Formats: sequence, C-alpha cells, structure tokens
Amino acid sequence: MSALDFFALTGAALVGLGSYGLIAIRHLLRQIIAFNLIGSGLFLFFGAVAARGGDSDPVPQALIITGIVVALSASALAVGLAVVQAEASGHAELPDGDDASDGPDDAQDAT
Amino acid sequence: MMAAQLVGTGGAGILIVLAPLSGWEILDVALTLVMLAALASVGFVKAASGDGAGDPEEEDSPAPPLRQAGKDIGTEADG
Amino acid sequence: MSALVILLTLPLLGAMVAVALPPRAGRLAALFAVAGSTAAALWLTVQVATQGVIRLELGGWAPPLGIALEVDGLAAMMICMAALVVLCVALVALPIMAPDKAGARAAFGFWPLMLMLWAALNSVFVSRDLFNLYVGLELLSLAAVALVAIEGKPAAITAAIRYLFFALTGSLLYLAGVVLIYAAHGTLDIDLLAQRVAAPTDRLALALMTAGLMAKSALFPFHVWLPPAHAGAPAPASAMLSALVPKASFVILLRLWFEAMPELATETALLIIALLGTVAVFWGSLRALAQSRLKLIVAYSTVAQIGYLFVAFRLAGEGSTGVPWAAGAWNGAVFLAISHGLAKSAMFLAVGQWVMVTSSDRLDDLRGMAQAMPMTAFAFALSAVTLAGLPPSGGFTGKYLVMTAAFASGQWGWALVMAAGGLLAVAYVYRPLALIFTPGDVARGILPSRAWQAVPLLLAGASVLLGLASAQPFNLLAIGRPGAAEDGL
Amino acid sequence: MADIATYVLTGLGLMFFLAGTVGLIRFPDTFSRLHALTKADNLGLGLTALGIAFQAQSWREIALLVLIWALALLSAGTAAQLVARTALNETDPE
Amino acid sequence: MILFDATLCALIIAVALATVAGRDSFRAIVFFIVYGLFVSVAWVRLDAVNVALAEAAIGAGLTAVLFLAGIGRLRRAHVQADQSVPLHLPAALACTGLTAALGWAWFALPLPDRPAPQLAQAMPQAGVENAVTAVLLNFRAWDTLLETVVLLAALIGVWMLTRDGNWSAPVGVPQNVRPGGILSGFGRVLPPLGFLVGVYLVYAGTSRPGGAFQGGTVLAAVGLVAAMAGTVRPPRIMATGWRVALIIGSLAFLLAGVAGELLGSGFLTLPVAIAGNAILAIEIALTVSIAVTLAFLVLGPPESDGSGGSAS
Repeated sequence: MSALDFFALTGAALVGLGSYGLIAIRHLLRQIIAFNLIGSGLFLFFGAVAARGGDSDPVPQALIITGIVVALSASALAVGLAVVQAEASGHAELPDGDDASDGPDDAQDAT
Repeated sequence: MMAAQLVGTGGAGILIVLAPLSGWEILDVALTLVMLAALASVGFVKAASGDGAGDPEEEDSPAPPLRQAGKDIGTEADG
Repeated sequence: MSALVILLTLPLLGAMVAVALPPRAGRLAALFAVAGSTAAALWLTVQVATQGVIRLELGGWAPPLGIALEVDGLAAMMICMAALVVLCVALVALPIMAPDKAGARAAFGFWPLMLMLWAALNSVFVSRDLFNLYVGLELLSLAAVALVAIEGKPAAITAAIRYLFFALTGSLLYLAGVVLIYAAHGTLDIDLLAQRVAAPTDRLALALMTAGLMAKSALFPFHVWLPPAHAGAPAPASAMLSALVPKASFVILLRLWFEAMPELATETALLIIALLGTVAVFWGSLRALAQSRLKLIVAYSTVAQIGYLFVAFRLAGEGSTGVPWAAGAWNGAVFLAISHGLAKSAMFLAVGQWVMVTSSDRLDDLRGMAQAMPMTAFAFALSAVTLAGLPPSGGFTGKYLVMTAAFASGQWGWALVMAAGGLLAVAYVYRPLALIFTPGDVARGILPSRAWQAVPLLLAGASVLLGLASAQPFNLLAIGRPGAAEDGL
Repeated sequence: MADIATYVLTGLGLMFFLAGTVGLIRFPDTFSRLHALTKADNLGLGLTALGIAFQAQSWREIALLVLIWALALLSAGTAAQLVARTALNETDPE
Repeated sequence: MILFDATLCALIIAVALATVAGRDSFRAIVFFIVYGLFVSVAWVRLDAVNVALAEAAIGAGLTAVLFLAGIGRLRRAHVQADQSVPLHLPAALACTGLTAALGWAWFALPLPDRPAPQLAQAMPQAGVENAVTAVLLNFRAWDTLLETVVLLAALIGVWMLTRDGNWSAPVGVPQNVRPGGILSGFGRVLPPLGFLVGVYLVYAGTSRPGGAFQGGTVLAAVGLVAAMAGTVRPPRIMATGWRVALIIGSLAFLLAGVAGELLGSGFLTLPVAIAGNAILAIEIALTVSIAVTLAFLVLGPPESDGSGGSAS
C-alpha cells in the first residue's frame, strides 16, 4: 500500500461514514455536518487522484477549492433553514411523513 | 472549546515541524489555522453562553437553558 | 457581443445590480435584464437555426484545459422555452411580488433569485464541461430553494429543507461520478469523453451521476420533495421551479446517455430508467387526483409528466448501434419536456392570478373563476389540453412521436403507458376545470387588468402552437443531435 | 550547529505538546485542564517554532513563525480567560 | 513518512466516526473542527497547499463557526436537545457498499493522460505563476465566476429567512459584550493582525499558494471576530454600501470578461500582456466580496432583540 492508497481509501471511508450519518441522524445540524463529511471525503479521493504519477495535477486542486466554497454556501443556507424550522417547531428535525397532502391548516397557504 | 485551542496550537505545531520537509509555504497554512482557531474559540464561547450570543463576563449572563448541552462544556476533548 | 455571451452575462449582471441597488431601481434593472436576455435568447435561436451549432471556447482555452460551450438544437429549444417562461413570470410577478403585496423582504429577494436561476439554467443548457455543469446545478438548486423559502410560512420552510437535502444528495452523487470520470480520463469535456478509451469505472460513474440527476429532477422514487416545494413557493416562483428546474438535470442526462457515453446505454439500464418513469406517471397522476388544493394538483402533475420524459429513454437509445426509431423517441422526449414547461408555467401563473384575487387555492374557493377571469381560465384549459396530450398541442406531438417509436420497435407497452397517463391527466385536470367553469360568485377582490390576465395565455398558446407548427422546432432539434439518436423514422 | 539546535528545541517543544495533551485528557476539571493546555501547548509551540527558525532560509519565514506564535498566544490567553469564566458561570449558578 | 500518513488517515477516520456517532451536536462540531485540522494536514501531505489553505480557512474554520452560530441560535430559541444516534443497520450496509465501490474504483482506475502538456503550454500566457490560481481565474474562469454567484445566491437565500418584523434590523443575532472586558479587548487587538494575514494571503496567491478565497475567508474571520466581540456593529441589509461590496467582485470579474468580448479577444479572455495585472485586480475585488459575503453568511439573517431571545 502506498501513501496515496491510504488517502484514497480514507476518502472512500469518509463518503460512507457521512452517508451513514445522513441517513441515521435526525438532527438537522448534524445531517448538514454529515453532508460536509461526504463532500470532504470525495475531495480527498479526488486529491489522491490528482497526486498520482509523481507531480500534482493543479486542475483537480482548483476544482476542489471551488467545491469547498460551494459546499460552504449550501451549508450556510441549510443551517439558516434548519434554525428557522427549529424555531417554528421546537425540534431541529424534519417532521415524519414524506408526501405532501393538504392538511386542514393549509387552507390559506398560498400567495 | 479547549479542543479548538488544541487544534490551533497543535495543528500549527505539526505544520511547523513539516515545513522544512514539505516546503516553507505550508507556514501560510499554519498561520491560517491559528487565525481561524482564534475565531472558533470566540464562536465556542458565544455558542455556550445563555442566549447563544452573550459574553461569559457579563454580570447578568443568563444560565444556559439546556442542561444537556451545558454539561458538555469543558469535557468535550475526551473522545 | 454575440447573443450567447449576452444571454450568459446579462441575467447575472441584472442579478448583481438588483442586489446592490435600492429595491425600486433594482427591480427596474431586473426587468431590463429580462427584456434584453429574452431578445438575446430569440436571436441566438435564430442564429442556431440558420447557421448550425454555435461553439465557444471560454477564454480561448480549448478543452481539456478550458471549458467549451455549445448551442445545439436541444440547447436552443430549451433556452427559447426558458426565456419565454421567465419573461411571462416576470410580467405576472410584477404586481404579485410588489413590496406592498409580498412584503419588503420577498420583493427584494425575488428578482435577483429569479435572474440567478435563469443564468444557471442557460449555463447548464450550453455547457459541455461536467464540472461546470455541477457548479451550474448548484447555483440552480440554491436559487430554487431560496425561492421556495421566500414564502416564509413554516410549511414552506420544511419543504425548502427537504428540497435542499435532496438537491445536495443529488449534487454529491453527481460530483462523485465527475471525480471518477476525471480520474479515469483526465478530461471533463463531453465531446472528448465521447472519444475516450473505456475504463472499468465508467459504469459506476454514470450510475452515480444518473442517480444524482434523477434526485434533482424528482423522478420516482426521489420525488417526495417536489410537491410540497412547488406548492409552497409563491406562484410565479412555482412556475419556474416546475417548468424549468427539472429540465436542467434532464438535459444533462440526455447529454450523458446519448452524447458522452452512448455505448453504456444498454437495454437493461434504459429499461430501469423507463420503469421508474412509468411508476412516476401512475403515482404522480393518482396523487394528483387525491388533492383538493389546486397548486398541489399541478405540482403532482409535474411528477407524472417528468415520468414521461424517462419512459422515452428506453426507446431513444439502444447502444451505439442506432435503431431507426431512436431519433423519434428522442425528439418526442424533448417535445414533451418543452411543452410541459410551457403548459405548466402557464398553469402556475394562472393559479397565481386567481390566488391573488381569492387568496386561496382550495378547489372550492375557485368556483366560477372562469366568469370572473375568462382569459386566465382559458389559459388553464389550454394547458390542460397539452398536459393530457390531446391534439393539436405540443404534448400531443411529443406523445405521438414516442408512441410511434414504441410501435415501430414492437414495444407497444410503452405506448400503453403514455396513453394511460394521458387518460389520468384528463381525470385530474377535469375536476378543477369543471369547478372553474361552474357559475358562482367570485369577484371578491379587485380584478386585475386584461393585459395582465393575458400573460399566461401567451404561454399556454405557445404550448399549443408547438403542436400546430411543429416543423420548425423539429428541424431545429435535428441540429447537433447526438449520433446515437440520428436517422430516425 | 543549527541542525542540533533544531533537533533539541523541536524535541523539547513536542514533549511539551505531549504533556499538554495528556493533561487535557487526564486532569479532572476544567481549570486544571486549562492550565495544562494553555501553558504547555504554547510553550511547546514557541520552542518548536524557535527550533524550526534555525532552518529558515529567509526573514519572511522567521517573521511568519513569530506571527504564528504571537497569534496563538493571543488567542490562547483570551480563550483561557473566557472558558474559565464560562465554566464558573456553570459551576455556581447564581 | 508512510507511517505518518497512515496515522493521519487513521486519525481522520476516527475523528469522523466520532463526529457522526457522538452524543450531541455540540460534541459533533468539536470533532468536526479537529477533523478539519487533520484533513488540512492531509492536503499538505498530498502536495496541495492551495487546498490545504482553503480547507483550513473554509472547511475547518468558517464552516465550524457557521455550525457554532447555528447551535447558538438554536439555544436562543430553546430548541430541545438532540438524542444520541441509534444504530441503523440497513444504512450501515448500504454505506459500506458505497465505500467499497469507491475503494474498488480507486484500484480499477487507469492512469489517464492529463491536461499536463496543454497546461505547460498555457502557463506562460496565464499571467500568474501559481498554477491553481491560473486554473481558477483564467483557464476555468467561468466556473469561478459562477461560484461567486453561488455564494451570493446562498446569502440572498439566508436573508429570505428573516422574520418580517426584523427586515430592517442589523444582520445577525444581537451580540452582548461586557464593555472593557476580555472579549471586547480581543476584538480590538486581533483584527489588525488578521487583516495583515488576509492581505498577505491574497498577494501571495499570484506566485505561491493562496488567493482570493483563502484571503477573503481570513478577512471574513476578522470581521466576524470584530462583530462577535462588539467592536463593530453589523450593518442593516438595506445599507447600500455593503450590498455593493457583496457584488463588486463578481461584477469586476464579469465586466473584465465582457471587456474581452467587446475588444474582440473573446469572452473571459485575458490578453497576455495585461493578464497578470488583470488577475490581481480581479482578485482584490473578489477578496472584498468574498470576505463580506462569508461574514454575512455566518452572521445569518437579521434578528432583533425581542424575538426568540431568552429573558435576561
């Protein structure tokens, strides 16, 4: 095993760990953290890809930096939404039941 | 909170030791880490305060409303 | 300035200026940007129709180093449809999203978000670079989620979170595929990938990207986020979300399966996609039947209509061999996508106008709307014709093309799905139509002007026109059509 | 000569780091942990930086090392005070 | 060194595990910060110092502060604490499968031709010596331009979460700081130092690792410390000057691209003679916008004293 193998496999493991967290955890903030773990695992895998064959390839590095900034943007919006959701419901979790259907309190819900 | 501190100094320490081996430009990374660790420690103090935005030195600093989260402060590094 | 550059930059410029200027001036700037970009979109479409595919290598850097953009017939059709929809949305939104009606917050945020969403769409339609498509998709998703949240009510916030989580999951899956593609081929350019030496990881990469894009275009079973999000947003936003946003990931899927890696489009893979589409058609239609709020009916109908697009996948490509019916099915899918976009936006805008008068979208409260606002009701009816795929609409042309391909290939089962979906669509649009056209007293608010009521009619009319005059769009689509779908019936 | 100084100082610095980290994990309460962490770690960082400074090729690197240590000291001092205060607020409520 | 790398990878996985399985969200964030540190060391080991800087500044630093601010606001709203994570067996199986698939892919991947020759050919015309900066601001400038708009979209989205009564309040949660206390002293001492660091990183970005995103993040951190320590009072959304600062970077970038089109060289094309200076100018404008946008993103939507606050 070379050092690059370690980093690539670590990236793969992080993707799995993050996905597990995303499914198993209900707390919204922690789900957002799990998203960040998946993203960073993918980037680490990509970084190992870039470092293959001696010198480091700058193109993936640039893509990863772009990806990190995009991930932060999405996380910021997600945290904002999660907080508002929690303020309204008292729980930092999404309610059960997936499909939308018209509940009785939705009567005046449209603009 | 103290973990954030450890990250700042410890991380900077690792990178400083690596600097002569991997190239001096990683001192910039160490500098950035220390800088952001400073921000993170302020963030921790704020998040741990009663209304999420307080100053622990305030006279009337409200007690943390959450027992669960309050209990953690100071013990988070043992994991 | 080429039309393409104007189309790419003017919406962005408008969005930035709308953020920076005071709200009143910002709204004006946004409207200028909409007008200018719409003109550029039409001009670009004419250019493509007359000169063929337009290619632009950004910064003068050719792939694999740089990013290439290409406007082919598919991109031009999508751009044209998006421009028409955005123009009408902007016109309808003017009074709805005014500060005194929607509040200072929504009145400030709507215009830049609308323009960012449009800029992202245009960028996705023309980009040939897989990572650039990722960035475009992220911009699209964040702007779309923000537009759902703009409503501010708890139900809308919940819908926005769910939408964001699905969109992020989709993005990460897509990104994983992109990473594997670059790792195996050292390029992200679709045209270079078409000439690549196959790698063992390509299947995994394509599967990951497809799953991610399906989540983003709300194909069953990834559809659960769509109805609450589209029903929860303000109606002008819903029009864009339902009509345009799922089409972006649909176009990327078309490019991946039929342009970048056509040899991986095996029978089994396409069969799975088409089966998911089939389930979506039935599930979406049945759920639409069960709703009592008009916005939810229209939103569930989107789930069903997206199903059609994927049913056509099975027929549109069978390996790189190229079967005679492939082009017909491919054309049919695009026709369905375009006519759905036009009709669905017309429907949401019509609903938005009614809600503005009655402040409710419960079916019972809409009784007699046809008397009060006949033009809007007519627009809704015309859109319903397109959604049900009845002649002479664009929806009919699309379905006809797909069904012909189905019979030609001997797989008449798919034709049955299309026909059944049409019957179900008739059923779920019948209820609202019947209520709207029953006499009743509405006119509670002040009725809006006739000119304003005519805007949805423009879109609904276009969706019918697409079927009446299908020759030009048909020829346009043939420009730059992928080899895998060439030489059709 | 410079190499020897680097080895000795860096080694010493790392030992302080180790001591500080062990203290953080082993000490019973927040206050003694603070002692361990703040003092030992920053001393360790300072010694390490000094040791590595002997290897530096230009003043730029030395300036960076000094800046890193100064920032670490500043934020550690502040954070220690604030953490202690937070802990106090918790241990004796009102 | 391979031992060091192996240890580093083991630590990364251990800390990530603790982040996922930890008892509550506060703890998860602590581990997430430690995780970010280790990952940025990993980037150094992968010979990607530019990414290490971005990870240290954005991944470990700012994202964590964003989560901390989120926790603070949850606490302000008296949201119930979370429970520990139950074991979810099907999910564990599925995720192991995902990891296995990626791991298989790593060993199955061929080593392709990279754009290396094209890159070597293009670098002399790029205007900067740092290849990553050249890719970001020249070869793939369109990506980067769109990315700055993504940041802006996220911020508008966050602002759309403002409660209707708070629209004209200063952005973020009102901060309480004891006048003359340690926190407020820190808020006066750190910003000048941090400002220097941020400017240094942007300037360094043209020739060695660094650049607008890394420098802008450090500047955002400076602004956040100043705001949290009460040194500066956050502005209102409707303060036009700040909104101009949000867009000035993307606007300069866009106009530079359009200028290329108007002058006949093509959209987003930088003539070799001026490429270096143009990129530096764009980077400076971008840094301003990125710093302001990131700081506002972390501060969150405006909240006035009355809403949701605890009775103090």
